[in-house]
Amino acid sequence: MNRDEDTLNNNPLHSTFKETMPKTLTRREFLKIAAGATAASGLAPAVRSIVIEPFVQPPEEVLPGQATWYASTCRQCPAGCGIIVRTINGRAKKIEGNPLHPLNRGKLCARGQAGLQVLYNPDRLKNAVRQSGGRGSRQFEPLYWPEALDLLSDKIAALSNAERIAFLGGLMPSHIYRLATRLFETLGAAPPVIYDLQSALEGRSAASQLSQAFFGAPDLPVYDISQSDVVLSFGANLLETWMSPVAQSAAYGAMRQGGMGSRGLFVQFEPRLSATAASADEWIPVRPGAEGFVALAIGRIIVEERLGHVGSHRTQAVLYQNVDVREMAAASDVPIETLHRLARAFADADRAVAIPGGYLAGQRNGFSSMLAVQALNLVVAQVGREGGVFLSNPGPTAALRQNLPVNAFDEVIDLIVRMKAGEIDLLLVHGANPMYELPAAAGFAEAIARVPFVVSFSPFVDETAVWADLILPDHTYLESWGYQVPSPGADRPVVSSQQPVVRPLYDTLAAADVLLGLAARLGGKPAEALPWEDEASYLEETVGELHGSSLGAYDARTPSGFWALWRQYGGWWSEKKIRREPELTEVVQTPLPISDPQFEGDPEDYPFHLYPYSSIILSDGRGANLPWLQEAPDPMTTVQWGMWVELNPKTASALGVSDNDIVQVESPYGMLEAPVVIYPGIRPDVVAIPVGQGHQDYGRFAQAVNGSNPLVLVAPVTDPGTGALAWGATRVRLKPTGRKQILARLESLDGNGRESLG
Amino acid sequence: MATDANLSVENDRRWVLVVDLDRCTGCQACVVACHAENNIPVVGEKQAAYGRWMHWIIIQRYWEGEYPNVKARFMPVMCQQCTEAPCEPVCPVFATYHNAEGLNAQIYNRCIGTRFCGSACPYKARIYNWFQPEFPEPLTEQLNPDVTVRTRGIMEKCTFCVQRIRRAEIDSQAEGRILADGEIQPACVQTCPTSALVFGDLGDPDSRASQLARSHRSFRLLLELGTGPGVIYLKGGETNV
Amino acid sequence: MSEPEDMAQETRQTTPYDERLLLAERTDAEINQAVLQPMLQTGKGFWVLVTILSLIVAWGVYAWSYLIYWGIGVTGKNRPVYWTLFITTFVFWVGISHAGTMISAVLRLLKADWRRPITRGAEAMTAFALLMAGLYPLIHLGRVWKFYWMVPYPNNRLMWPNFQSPLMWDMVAIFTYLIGSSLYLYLALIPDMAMARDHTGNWRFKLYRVLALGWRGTEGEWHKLHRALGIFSVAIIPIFLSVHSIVSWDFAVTIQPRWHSTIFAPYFVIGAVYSGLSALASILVVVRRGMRLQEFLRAEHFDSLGKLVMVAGMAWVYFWFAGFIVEWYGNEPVVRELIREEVSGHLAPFFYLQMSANLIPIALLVFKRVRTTPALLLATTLLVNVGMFTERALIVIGSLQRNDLPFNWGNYRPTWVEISIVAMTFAGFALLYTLFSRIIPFVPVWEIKEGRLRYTMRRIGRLLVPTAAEID
Amino acid sequence: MNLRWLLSFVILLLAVVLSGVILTRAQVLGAPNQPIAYSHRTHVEAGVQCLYCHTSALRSEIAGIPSVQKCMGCHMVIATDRDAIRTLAGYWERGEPIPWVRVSRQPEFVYFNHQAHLNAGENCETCHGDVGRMTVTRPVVKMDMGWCLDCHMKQPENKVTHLADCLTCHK
Repeated sequence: MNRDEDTLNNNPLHSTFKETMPKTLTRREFLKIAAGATAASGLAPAVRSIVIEPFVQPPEEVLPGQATWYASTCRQCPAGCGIIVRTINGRAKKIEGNPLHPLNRGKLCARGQAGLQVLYNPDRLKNAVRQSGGRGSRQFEPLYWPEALDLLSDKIAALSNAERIAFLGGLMPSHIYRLATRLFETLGAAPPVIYDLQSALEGRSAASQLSQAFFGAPDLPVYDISQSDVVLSFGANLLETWMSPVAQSAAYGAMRQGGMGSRGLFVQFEPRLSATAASADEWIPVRPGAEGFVALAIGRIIVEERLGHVGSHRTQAVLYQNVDVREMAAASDVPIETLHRLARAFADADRAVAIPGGYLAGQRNGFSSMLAVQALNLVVAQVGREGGVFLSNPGPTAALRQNLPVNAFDEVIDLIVRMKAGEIDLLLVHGANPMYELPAAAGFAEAIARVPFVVSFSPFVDETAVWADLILPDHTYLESWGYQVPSPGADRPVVSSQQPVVRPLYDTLAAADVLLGLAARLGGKPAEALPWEDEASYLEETVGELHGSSLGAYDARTPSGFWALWRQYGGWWSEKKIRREPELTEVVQTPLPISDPQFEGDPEDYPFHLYPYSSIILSDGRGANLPWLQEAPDPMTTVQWGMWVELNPKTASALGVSDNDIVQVESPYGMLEAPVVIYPGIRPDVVAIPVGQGHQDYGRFAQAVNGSNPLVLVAPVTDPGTGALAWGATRVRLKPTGRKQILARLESLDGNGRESLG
Repeated sequence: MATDANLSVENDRRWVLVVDLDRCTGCQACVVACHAENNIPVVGEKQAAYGRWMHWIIIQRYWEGEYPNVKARFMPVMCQQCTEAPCEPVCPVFATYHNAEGLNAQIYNRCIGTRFCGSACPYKARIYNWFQPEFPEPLTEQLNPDVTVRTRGIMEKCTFCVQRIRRAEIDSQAEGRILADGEIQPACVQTCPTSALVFGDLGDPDSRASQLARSHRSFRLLLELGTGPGVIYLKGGETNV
Repeated sequence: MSEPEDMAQETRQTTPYDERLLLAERTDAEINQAVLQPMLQTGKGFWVLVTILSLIVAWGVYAWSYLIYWGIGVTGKNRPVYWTLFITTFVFWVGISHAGTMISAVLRLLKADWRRPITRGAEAMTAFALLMAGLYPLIHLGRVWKFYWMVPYPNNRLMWPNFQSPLMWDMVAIFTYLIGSSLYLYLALIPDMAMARDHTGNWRFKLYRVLALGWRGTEGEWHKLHRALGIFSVAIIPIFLSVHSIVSWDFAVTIQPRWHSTIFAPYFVIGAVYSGLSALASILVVVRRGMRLQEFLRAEHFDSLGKLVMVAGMAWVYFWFAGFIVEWYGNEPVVRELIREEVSGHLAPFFYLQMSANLIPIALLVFKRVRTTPALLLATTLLVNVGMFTERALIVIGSLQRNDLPFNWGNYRPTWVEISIVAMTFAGFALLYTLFSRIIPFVPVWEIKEGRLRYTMRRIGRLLVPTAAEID
Repeated sequence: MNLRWLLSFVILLLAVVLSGVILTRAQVLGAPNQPIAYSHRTHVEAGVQCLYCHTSALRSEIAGIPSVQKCMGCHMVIATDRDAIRTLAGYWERGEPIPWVRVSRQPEFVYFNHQAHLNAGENCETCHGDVGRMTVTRPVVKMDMGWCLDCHMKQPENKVTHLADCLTCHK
């Protein structure tokens, strides 16, 4: 669509815009004009000429000078909040939450606000490229898209058997996952493996296995924090990056000062005082891996002393059969009086909820701890009640219900083993950066070297794309189509829609169109399975099934009218609240398992627990190439552009280090160096390192940071209960190096955290 | 009081921002939203380490107590739009002054960069362009045309998103109606996930901001200095369970 | 005769009166030549000195253009330390400029005869110090090409500078003081220009003829000159007091801790006098040696000047203590933090340097030997100025590092740009002074002769006795 | 330095200053040359209203320039023989926007809103001069701060505080 630059003069980038206009001025014309101009200007005063180019055919929704807002979905993390984007003259200016969207009601987090820098990032790939100087050479030569697609379809056709192709994806948009699964089914290959660091750190696969065990459905639970009076959160940093932070933050705000005068109690159990614990009323520093014991103790106390008003707990007594409160208190390093006080508060509250968090899933005994915490909700009968636990609403129609499952870490290990064994000829990677996100000890680097042909869909040259032969850059999320059923969901069935808010900046191609193109080129069964000629028509058909449903907040007479409203509203949701009460399975009758946490590395020479946490700014490292996020300070340490090791003041003085001293952190699997941050809110035996920095590739902003990736230290062990990566189960030792590195902090160290001097 | 017929701005309108510290979780959404809305440049690690970062709103984190009963608290601090602003009389060229609606205006193309206002401000909420800000190539497409892109040598600060206030006032006057409470939302207020920030007119007693200002939890930062700050903080509540 | 002996030899056997006898034997013509000769011949040393100084100035100008091109960020300023070395040196130079008025105006009114050979040197120091100080309001501007908005020129945008701002008072005060002191310098120069006009040739003759404004030394001219100097001496005193008070109000009007105090105006003025007189003493010692003016600048002058510096020093200590005790005793949290920072924190070395460099000279200047031995006097007075520079640095940079919110504290590291620009102004001052001494006679000849008339020798019997006459 | 030299120096100086002033005024008020010789006069005489082409003046801050489609709306039939119309048709076939040259321009830090001015009862002639009678459009007045302020200060008393507030026009 053409653009009216009438407001261009008051926009500083007037000159930049002119290049993209396809106007070629041949050299001779230029000379003619220049000669004429100099002659003319000699006589008449040369009036400084600013050109205004009107539309040729003005689009009807654009009023020159006023902004046009387009609704879409935020893709900065898997939560899937609805956004509206302000565009002027075809340029995206500001992202805001979609006020109508039931999940985030017009609100947005820091990463969502920084989405524009993904679209306009200076380090984006401009077209399909092939790595000309061999893998890792970082020399790329551009390719035409038809040529690239032919190359890939020939590779697929040339496969000896279908098992030799693999698709490793991150938490990608649902519609690409559906197309990919359908394509791979028709090829006879295994379905895509979905795994990324964000889902590992928030324990997404463990949480869905927990729901399967408790409620018989793999959908993620939704914790109704806004209505509850007492919230016990075990390791869930729900106000930072865990599951759906914006919806949970809005609920937290309502719980605190929502109204009706009641102000909820919020207690956080974790070894490190995170930004969530900072907003909590109490932070209980539990020994790593022992959160489950605290839950068991509290449950036992409630059942034993018949606390609360829920009547007799005889039915749940069997759960806590072999639980000894004193032993549990000792194991978890939490005083018994605190356990009794919290149990009484939890039981007496009208509406209370206990939340099993991501950190629990990061331990070897993760599943048993999560079962114990979820059992607390049973004890106070809060499952399916206001202020308690609900289940996410699945997609309203069959096509939309096929939400992408998150594979556990052991399935990724199986894929790595097959790659090392040379059973994979073609690897496709979309929306994930395994070279950076998997523990180094998992051996993905050697595995990828053995795969003859690797294709990456990343719009940026990240660590994995550098080891790919062919990069088919996908549109960034503000330029592409799609839909997503948010999970954990909102208080009603929701499907967020996604539409391009600006014309694609470069010659990139949507991943869905690549898959459709491949299917067309391969012909036969794949072509029938994916008959659509482009992504938009595929989406229009999938979404069309929603047309005419009685629940919807809006409806249209014709399918194309519905398609237009679907894009304007930014999705489809039911008018009234429809909450899904979970039904309990029989797991309730068996005694809860009690298993001690094991850690890699014996305690003598590795005395500290490593706690790699996902920072609110960079989440799992995907935000590292956005300058706004790199410069936004970390809430707890106020460090910008940095990576650090957090030590308890006593541990630091024992080691003889203080702020900004570089210390060497070593685990049985790896070693890194980082400056120290003295952190009063962490257990003396725990060392915390934020995830997200230490990129060798991924653009100038990510590489500018002098930091390293803590996953170098993490042991590739899993929790036997769920197969998830036990990223919290590694022990490390520290050695001061005597060198210093000044971290860019917002606060002044001389002020040492005081609010005032009064 | 904002009910006079001739819709002029003569009434004693006083824009204020209410910050509920009980709701603030320190998530930095307001910091990034402010960067996006007001064309604030990024300065890189070396300059940020030397105290030359350019955030108009910062979340100050305070530690209290010793491990294990240690507590951390957040406090978002931005320009307080003081009624008795110490920065206004000291500017030699009238680049900053107090306008009729209670905003402490900072006129970017009038400022000559003496930085006297920065030294005089007790909240240190004024930010200086030490170098020429650069926006690597396609990032310039994101610049908001309603806000000047500042050059080097100019002082800048939170303006309560005056471009949004101005546009809403013109639109409401054009439609012949009175500005509704909550119609104007600066970028930080709009995006705050826990709704800790509320923007409103203190002159209108039934606006949400005025009601919150009357709460027993309200206090003002460094009130004892007599600057008359226009940002009203609400103390974190004590739990009643 | 080499310099240290002659001064000492003079003091040993002759009484103060005999010193005047020595000069008494000189005829007027000889005095004229004694003043003009050092001005006319410019030895190799002079040209070496001029080249070195102009190299430093050139380097400073390069640093300044580097600063204008890249922005204030090349200096060490940051948030919250917005004002650093430039404003400190600005206050220092305005301080130095106060000695001129002190000597020529105040002592003229007090009829202290020992000021006679010093007045022109002092007034020149005022003018040049003010020129250097005047550069800083431009150097520290973020957008120096828009400085003209501080000038109240009529424009159709109805935009005037803001006269509530102390920076505007600064601008007005410094311009008035610059104009006032250069006029004062010029007035006292006219007779000497006439004398120089009559004794020099070619280009100097043309220059002095214009500068002498046709002075012929008639009775009417002398009468008008004396009346003009009288009026000027009285008129410049309030300017002298107001300039440094206004410079102190740059800091006192804010509510920044340790700036916001009422003692600042007198404290800065006394500090200016103390620092200015010491600078004058140092310069006179150097110029006396460089231009061999031993005959005119004798021990008695340095003795009296040394006493005046000591008195000014004591007054400074009193005002400093008055400010410090109130702040320390008041025990306001931020001020207590700043004082603790100064006494035992990272500002301690500067604080103890400031205190020692300001107190030790006062003790030393009690001894006549120190006051009259050029080398010792030079060392003491330079030490005073080092102390006063650190004192101003502590006030400006030290206080800005702390404020009411500990989250916003900061610290400061100077960069080469700031140091080169400060060096430029010092070298610029020295350069102007050296060129001045080769164009304008350093010692005011007519005042010396007027002084001599007052002590004509009368013979009473066999005794030669000097008689004092009431001239003005 | 006799008198003759002095006098000639002064005259030369005066000449330079005067030509400088005239040149700048001319430069500001000069008529930029447009890609198509468009005449407002013929269109206004044919009865076309300002808002027909500059549609968004009432609803947005910028007045807007007519799209090529709007021009072709009439000139598909009317006066298709003129060479100006032929160049217009050329642009239309090539689907290229016409590179009009801006006549009255504000610096980048100024926020000017047509909607507010039209609502306040001003019409186009107040600032742009009688464009209806111009064959070659040219600015009639140097629209700088002094000129705008002069008009703002003459508004009714209750509006002046807002209109004289810097934030009204400075971004």
